[in-house]
Amino acid sequence: MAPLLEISDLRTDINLRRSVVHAVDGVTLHLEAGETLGIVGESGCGKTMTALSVMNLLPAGGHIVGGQVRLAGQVISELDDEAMRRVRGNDIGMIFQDPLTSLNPTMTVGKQIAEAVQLHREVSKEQAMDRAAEVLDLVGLPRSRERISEYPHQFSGGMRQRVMIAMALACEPKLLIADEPTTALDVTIQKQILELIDDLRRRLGMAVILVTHDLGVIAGRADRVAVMYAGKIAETTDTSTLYANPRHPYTEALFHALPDKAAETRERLYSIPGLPPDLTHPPSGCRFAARCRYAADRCREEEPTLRGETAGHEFACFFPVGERERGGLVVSEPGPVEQALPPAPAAGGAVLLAAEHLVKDFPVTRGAVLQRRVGAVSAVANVSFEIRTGETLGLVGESGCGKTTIGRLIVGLEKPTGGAVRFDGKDLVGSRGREYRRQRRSIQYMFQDSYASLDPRMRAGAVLREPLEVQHIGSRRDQDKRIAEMLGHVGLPSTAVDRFPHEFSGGQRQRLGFARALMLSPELIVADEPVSALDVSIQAQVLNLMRDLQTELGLTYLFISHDLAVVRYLSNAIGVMYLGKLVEAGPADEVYLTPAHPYTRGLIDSAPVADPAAEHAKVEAGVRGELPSAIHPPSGCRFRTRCPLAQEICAEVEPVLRPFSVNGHQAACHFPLQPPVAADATATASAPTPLP
Amino acid sequence: MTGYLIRRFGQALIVLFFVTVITLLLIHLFPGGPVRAMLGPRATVAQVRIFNHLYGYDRPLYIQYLKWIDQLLHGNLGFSPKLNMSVAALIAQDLPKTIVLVLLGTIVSLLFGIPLGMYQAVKRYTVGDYVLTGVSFLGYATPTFFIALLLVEWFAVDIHIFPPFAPQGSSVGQILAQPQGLVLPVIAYSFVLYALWSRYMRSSVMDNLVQDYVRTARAKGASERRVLWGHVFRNSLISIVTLLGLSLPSLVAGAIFIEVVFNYPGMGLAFFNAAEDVDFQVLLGFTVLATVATILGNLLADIGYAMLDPRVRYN
Amino acid sequence: ASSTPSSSASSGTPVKGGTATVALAAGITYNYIFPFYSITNASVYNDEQFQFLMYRPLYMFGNNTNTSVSVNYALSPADAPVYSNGGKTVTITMKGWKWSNGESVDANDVVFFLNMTEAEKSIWYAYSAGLLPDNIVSYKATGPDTLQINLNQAYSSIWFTYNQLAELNPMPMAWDVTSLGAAAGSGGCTTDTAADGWAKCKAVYNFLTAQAQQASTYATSPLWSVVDGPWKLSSFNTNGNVTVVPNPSYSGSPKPQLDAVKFVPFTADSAEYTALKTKSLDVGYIPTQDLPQKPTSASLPATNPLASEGYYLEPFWSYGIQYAQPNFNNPQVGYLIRQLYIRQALQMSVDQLGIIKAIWRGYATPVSGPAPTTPPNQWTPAIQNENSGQGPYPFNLTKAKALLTSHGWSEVGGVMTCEDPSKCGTGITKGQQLKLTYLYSTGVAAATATWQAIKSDAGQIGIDINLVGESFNTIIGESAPCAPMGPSCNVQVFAYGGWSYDGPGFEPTGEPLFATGAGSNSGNYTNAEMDKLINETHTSSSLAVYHQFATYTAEQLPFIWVPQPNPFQIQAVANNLKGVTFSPLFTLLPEYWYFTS
Amino acid sequence: MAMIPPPQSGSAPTGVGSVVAEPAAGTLTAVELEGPGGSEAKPRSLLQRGWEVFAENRLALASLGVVVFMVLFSFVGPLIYHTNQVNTNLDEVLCHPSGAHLLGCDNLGYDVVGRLMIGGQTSLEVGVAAAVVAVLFGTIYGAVAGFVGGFIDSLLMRVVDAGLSIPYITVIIILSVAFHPTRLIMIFIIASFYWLGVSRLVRGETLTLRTREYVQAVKVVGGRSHRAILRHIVPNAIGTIIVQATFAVADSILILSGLGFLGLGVQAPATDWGSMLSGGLQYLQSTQSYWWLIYPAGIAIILTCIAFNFIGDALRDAFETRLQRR
Ligand SMILES: Nc1ncnc2c1ncn2[C@@H]1O[C@H](COP(=O)(O)OP(=O)(O)OP(=O)(O)O)[C@@H](O)[C@H]1O
Ligand SMILES: Nc1ncnc2c1ncn2[C@@H]1O[C@H](COP(=O)(O)OP(=O)(O)OP(=O)(O)O)[C@@H](O)[C@H]1O
Ligand SMILES: [Mg+2]
Ligand SMILES: [Mg+2]
Repeated sequence: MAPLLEISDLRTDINLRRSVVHAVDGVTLHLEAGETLGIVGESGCGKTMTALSVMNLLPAGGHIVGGQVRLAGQVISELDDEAMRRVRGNDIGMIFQDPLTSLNPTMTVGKQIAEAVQLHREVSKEQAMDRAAEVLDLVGLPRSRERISEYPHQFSGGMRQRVMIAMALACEPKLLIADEPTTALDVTIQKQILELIDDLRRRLGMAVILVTHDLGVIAGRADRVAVMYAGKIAETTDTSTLYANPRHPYTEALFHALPDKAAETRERLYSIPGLPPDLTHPPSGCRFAARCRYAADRCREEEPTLRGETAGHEFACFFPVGERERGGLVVSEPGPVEQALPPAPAAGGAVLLAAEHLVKDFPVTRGAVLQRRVGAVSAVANVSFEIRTGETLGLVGESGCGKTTIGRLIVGLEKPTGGAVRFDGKDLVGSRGREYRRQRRSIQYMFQDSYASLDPRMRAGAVLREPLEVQHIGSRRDQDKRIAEMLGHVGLPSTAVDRFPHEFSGGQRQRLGFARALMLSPELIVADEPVSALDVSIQAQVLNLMRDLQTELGLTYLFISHDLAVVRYLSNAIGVMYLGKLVEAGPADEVYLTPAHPYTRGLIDSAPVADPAAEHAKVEAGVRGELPSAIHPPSGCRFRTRCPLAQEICAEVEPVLRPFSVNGHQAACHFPLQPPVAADATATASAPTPLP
Repeated sequence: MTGYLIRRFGQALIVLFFVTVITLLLIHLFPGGPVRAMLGPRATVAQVRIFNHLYGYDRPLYIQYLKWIDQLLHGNLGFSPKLNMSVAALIAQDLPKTIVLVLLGTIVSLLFGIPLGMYQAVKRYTVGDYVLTGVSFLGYATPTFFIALLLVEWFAVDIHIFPPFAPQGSSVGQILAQPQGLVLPVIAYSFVLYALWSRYMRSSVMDNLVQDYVRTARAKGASERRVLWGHVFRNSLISIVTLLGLSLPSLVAGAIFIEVVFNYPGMGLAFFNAAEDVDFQVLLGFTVLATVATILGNLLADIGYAMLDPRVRYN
Repeated sequence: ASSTPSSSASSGTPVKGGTATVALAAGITYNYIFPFYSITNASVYNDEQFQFLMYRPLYMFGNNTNTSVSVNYALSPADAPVYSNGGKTVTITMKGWKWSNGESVDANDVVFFLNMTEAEKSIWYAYSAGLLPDNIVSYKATGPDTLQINLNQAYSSIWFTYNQLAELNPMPMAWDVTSLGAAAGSGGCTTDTAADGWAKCKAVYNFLTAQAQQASTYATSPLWSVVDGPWKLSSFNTNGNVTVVPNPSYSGSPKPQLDAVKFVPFTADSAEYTALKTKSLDVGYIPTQDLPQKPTSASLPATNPLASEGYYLEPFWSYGIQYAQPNFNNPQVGYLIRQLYIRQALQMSVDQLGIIKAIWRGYATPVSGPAPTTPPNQWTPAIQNENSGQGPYPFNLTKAKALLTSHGWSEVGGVMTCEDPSKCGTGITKGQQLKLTYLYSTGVAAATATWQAIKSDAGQIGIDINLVGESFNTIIGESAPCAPMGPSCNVQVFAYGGWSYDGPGFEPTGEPLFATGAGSNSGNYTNAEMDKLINETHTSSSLAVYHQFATYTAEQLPFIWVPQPNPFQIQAVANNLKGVTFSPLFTLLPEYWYFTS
Repeated sequence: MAMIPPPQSGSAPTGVGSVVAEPAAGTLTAVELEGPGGSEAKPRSLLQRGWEVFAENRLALASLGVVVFMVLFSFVGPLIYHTNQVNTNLDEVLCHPSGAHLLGCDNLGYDVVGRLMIGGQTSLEVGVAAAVVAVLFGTIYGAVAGFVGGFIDSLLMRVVDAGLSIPYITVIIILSVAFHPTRLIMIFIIASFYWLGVSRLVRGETLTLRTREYVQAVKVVGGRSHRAILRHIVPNAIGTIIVQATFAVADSILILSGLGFLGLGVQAPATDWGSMLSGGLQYLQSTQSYWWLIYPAGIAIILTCIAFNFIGDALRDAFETRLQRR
């Protein structure tokens, strides 16, 4: 029997005004009914275009130039528009990355779902609406009957994605294509959505193509995986084989770039140098050759074909890595050679920065004439912590829990509503004028969005010169020297001074941002999600760089991220935030391995791990529900609304931080997952909480 | 929604205050006295003095302002000695006719501008698009009065299809009773507007067509037609509605030219005559009224916007 | 009587009825109905073309057969006034006409009006200190149809009839009320006296004025429907759309033939002309720019541009003068202007004939003094007809320049500069340049062009004219008499247009323009001899006395004369509409009009 | 001053070296730098790139040609084509086009071509100057309102709202009746309302730019607000402002012509295209055709305004795509 979906030698071009992007270049894939296929790869390698080619929904200028797509035996890539329309939404459903922009903002969700039904089924309006409510029930949307008349903006991000799924499933397609369905969502929600898709797949018996850049996401979900690189399939096999024994150097490199495994060893991460090639002029030979550490001359001359040594495991490489999978004979290939890093600096420096009972409320105002204050967003509520010289404190938590706000309070971009920030013993909040500006030098900020944080009209040189100019440091020549030096530090070529931000890649821009932060020789750097927008390979470059320069320059970091693995990899200590509160803090490993707070536990469980076995081992874990509004935070313990252990007291009494080890591990919970150590002299509830 | 309206209303009051101050100041910029201009060349000094006193122009500016505001608050928009009627009566007589013109013109221009703008967006960079782009730029760049007069020359003088001037009459009924007389004024009036709408619609539709939700609709299997009319249309309309509200003052301005060229007995014509005659009270009254209308129009546009855009409705 | 194109139209059989649609001049609308009005509502159109149709003045001027400027007793409700007592007493006999409500048009109606002038003279448009009613000692109705007026001195019978009695307008007793529906005469104004300070008349005036200020009610008001003229109002709106229909009980003759006359307003000449071209009008004017050149000898163009549209042409003469009014009291140029030789030089640099030919295409006549020269009339003194109507100072740049140089001026950098102050004259300093700023009224293209041509010619002999255009009304706003060399005298030369002798004051005497302190003497001209001559025109009925005044004025140049558009309009009349002529005094007489089949 | 120790020469510091280590060090830029500028020695400046985008638009180039032509025609033309535009010539009133007068004469005997030149001077000067004044003032006003924020912002913007809700034509009519319309006053009058829209736009732009991270980055390194405004906000808003100014020129020319039609334009003997056009339109229905009084001026206005509109459109494209990779 033919597979459900068969893509053979698919080639898709996108015509630009002056050039042609060969976005998909000879992709062959197949998918059985009921099966989940994961497609992974770096940004720009053609995943989305492959998916859209199947749907024949290519952007303007895009068209299939070769190959075939067959659905249940029928060639759908050659159907005319009318016929293809009957396939879309009916035989194949699709969901997209950003659920907010992917829904029509001016149409009720009910109508949008009903539309899908009406397009393919001879039904009345009422019947279509009934069906809409039914599928909304199916995707776990409470009170679906009432909510069908609401608009997308009235839903939270996770709920919107559920609506998208409902829409895609309204006609019970045989195939669901999910293009990065969870990339825009929090890990906690991500887990819920992935589980939902999985569950529906099983219940409806459909096949799923799950497109993602995150190896963790597919580890527990996909039956088979295709790794894409530069418009081609680099390697494809079943999930467990791939994770256990990647054969393509690219796949291997992706694994090595993940901080998950290195978190314990704190080894240097492997980073793939350079960038994926420009698909307007794809290189000849193996497309990965330029970035491959094993590449030989042959790789640059001849193009490897996708072939397998065993059935079901194919890869396009002349010099595969990993172990040969034949008759138990394992041929060892040289593994990655990585220098071991010096272990994370030992704790014990003096306290460099202390946040004391920080509070930040953002007023919510109404009225354009006289701004009335009608409430406040409690973004940060009484948070205290310390960072010692040379250490890294990682802050994690769901989106909107106040991480960024803390960072901004520390660098002085926001004034706290209450509390103090002490730097080297001196109060930062109270200082003014020259003193303030001098202090500014010691704490610098690295922004999340490397693009938005660089003035598009300034060349890199000017960007780096600006801090020196502002602080009146050095002559122009001194400044030039220092700029060149700093570019060397962050690994940018000296010719970069003349380039504009848009002429850099994402990783390079982040390095530039880092260089700017370093220009004033700060002692503390607040890095707000510096790697969140980057591909794993680039992420590894930046993480490595941050660690290298920390040892080299004796920097102290406040590292903010929503990715626990990254935080754990980089930090000595971790603080977990929930809705403006610090709910747990302590040495990185202790917090990660033996969390005391149910929220921390939930976060850890939600984070996908690039290990199929570990993923399958997780059962019914994660955090339920969604983050409540910060304008009216829940009384007592703010987490209680989502906590599996919550009892009445949680609503009445706000838990305080209690010590859970002598190393400074603390958590604020009435029903911790492990018993607290007796309150002794090491920690008192009132004093600023010392961290290791 | 009501809270929002109340807030907008508060804003409007403040705006109105500024408007009254600005207009009064503007009008006092006139050289010589208003009375002298009103009385004409035969007036003697004594007569000027008498009338200055009669109309209170000999009092300090702020007193005049307060008096005027007091009048306004009592619904008294003043009296036109040139026309021998109260400004309110004048407005009651002429405003409805202008509204007819503006409405007809706007509707006609929207009827053409919206679909053609959509057509252009869908068929962008084709010959049809270029031709229509040319037409709309012509609409932008040609002085209204020039278009109007050429229309008269072509359609009224050269080939007698339409009358050269607008219907005359005191009431809307009389105006509407002569629809053939409305053709040329309405065409001339809608041309510029057409250019505006079609241009905006084109770019708005183009923006919307690349939105993710359009891709979603296509992924559902919706036809291009459905995508366009069922999804893109309404979202694109939102920007047009805002624009409609914002362009109210220029709608009124456009009407002045049309009314002057076609002798259309509306408010614009009355305003123009008042300016020529230095008929202060009419100028003041009309400006305030036009402002109120604009503010109301903006408010209506906001409501329309809210109706179209649920994101605003529920805030 | 007009010649070529008009008479060439074939005459058909007169038919009764039909509606004649008449174009109002661009920018003109009728706006006031009450014949006793304040200066705010004074307009020749309102008066002579609108109110006169319904409310006949005591004495009508103008006629339908020739262009003469004289009183028309046949169309008036009273017989010619009889002057007695050496010119100190006037007796007026009413003809016994009836108002449309049955009241008779009698002496009391005139007393009613006179009482009102007593009560509200400061408001009355025609009032000027010393003139009516100040020059009346007493008046009374000596019988139902006779009124006797005693004057404070002997006046010229021409002047008193043409310029004083012409302002009176009988008013029906139905208007002597203070509320709508009140009994006729209940207002008590007709019997009011100075004893109560004319309180009753003031009340009646206030009531009637308040009524008249509701223009939208004109056609429906029970007050204004009481008429003694041949027409009554059937519809009125402030945009200028006005329709009148015959008054069936009109006592005079001829009686109206038409069913209605409909007046249509226009904002611009071109729109009016379009209406003519599209046959939307029965009577309208052809804008100058659309007329072919006029031969000097004829009063109409050689070809009729609207012949194919079915119109014949009629000239519409105007009885007036055009000028620039230099300000004798302006601190910058007052001393220059006070020199007669400079005024003469200015006058000689105005190429009236050239301007008439090129800019007005022949549709204008030169102006040379206070009396209009066209249409020919008895008032024009011989001096004004000199030099083809240019008067004593015809266009001559050489002479003008010589005049200046002989007075100590010489051209420096293209501008005449005073080199010898002793010759230049009082108040003129050495080095002063002959520069003048003309404030001219914009709106009429040919008028604007005229000022430019004048500027251009003057520039050639070193007189630097700076033109500043403003709307007519704005200039009027600035044209108040002012103290010598005072700061409020900041306008140097007013060039807003001119004056037409179309009431009050059909005799072109100089009291409103040239008398010291006169209301329209914006240039503050003052001359004792002039004042004396003007006064004599009021007291002596001799034409020679008038000519003396006119000659002196033409010589003295209180104003700089510029061409008067004349015939100021060429009217196009539908071929099937007959009996249409236009009086230079603006009175419109549609009761003579009739359609032919 | 605490300087960071320079990297040890010779041996690359542990991490840094390997991060940038490329297969071949020499090709580093080629591989690392994306975009077409990647392989060039010196990247193209923003101006260059903007110009490229602009120049790709043929219509915009043609429009630029039209504008250049109009400017040359109006300002250089009189040096080549001599006419008397000072003295009226009553002998040549309304003369027909001929060798001596290429487009005939007007109602005062002025040569129409020469008149178009001086009319063009007025129209272009007033158009450009009014646009510049309005845009400058509007920019300052809007930037201040946007940057200061709070109550002052509210107050300033209510004034703008008020101005915007008075139909502009009424303001213009009143002002031009009140003043003698000279060039300078026309500029002032047109600018007096046009700045309102500009200020609103610039305020909006400032509000968004104010929250940009790169503006905040200035604060982090200790810079003060004036630096943020001058170095970051203004340069980044300049695109919007220039585009706005371009449209403003077209609008101003049109408004000027409208005023000419209402008889409120510049004073004779000075003239502008609008006054010429409306003067000519008086002859629209003459039995004899005086087309040269009407169409040349009309076409000049339309062409110039279309050209400025096209240029504005193309400039907007150029500025908006400045950030995109091309
Ligand atoms: N609309 C478009 N026009 C031109 N080129 C495009 C367009 N969309 C994508 N491309 C190009 O096509 C190639 C493949 O893009 P695609 O979106 O499929 O990548 P992806 O693997 O989905 O990446 P990501 O993880 O960023 O979504 C890239 O080189 C991209 O630059
Ligand atoms: N300027 C502001 N005005 C009002 N509310 C704000 C402001 N900045 C942040 N908030 C609110 O404060 C809360 C915390 O925001 P913050 O940006 O610190 O969260 P975060 O943890 O960094 O989230 P993310 O992962 O999405 O970056 C959120 O509810 C946010 O909406
Ligand atoms: Mg993608
Ligand atoms: Mg954040």
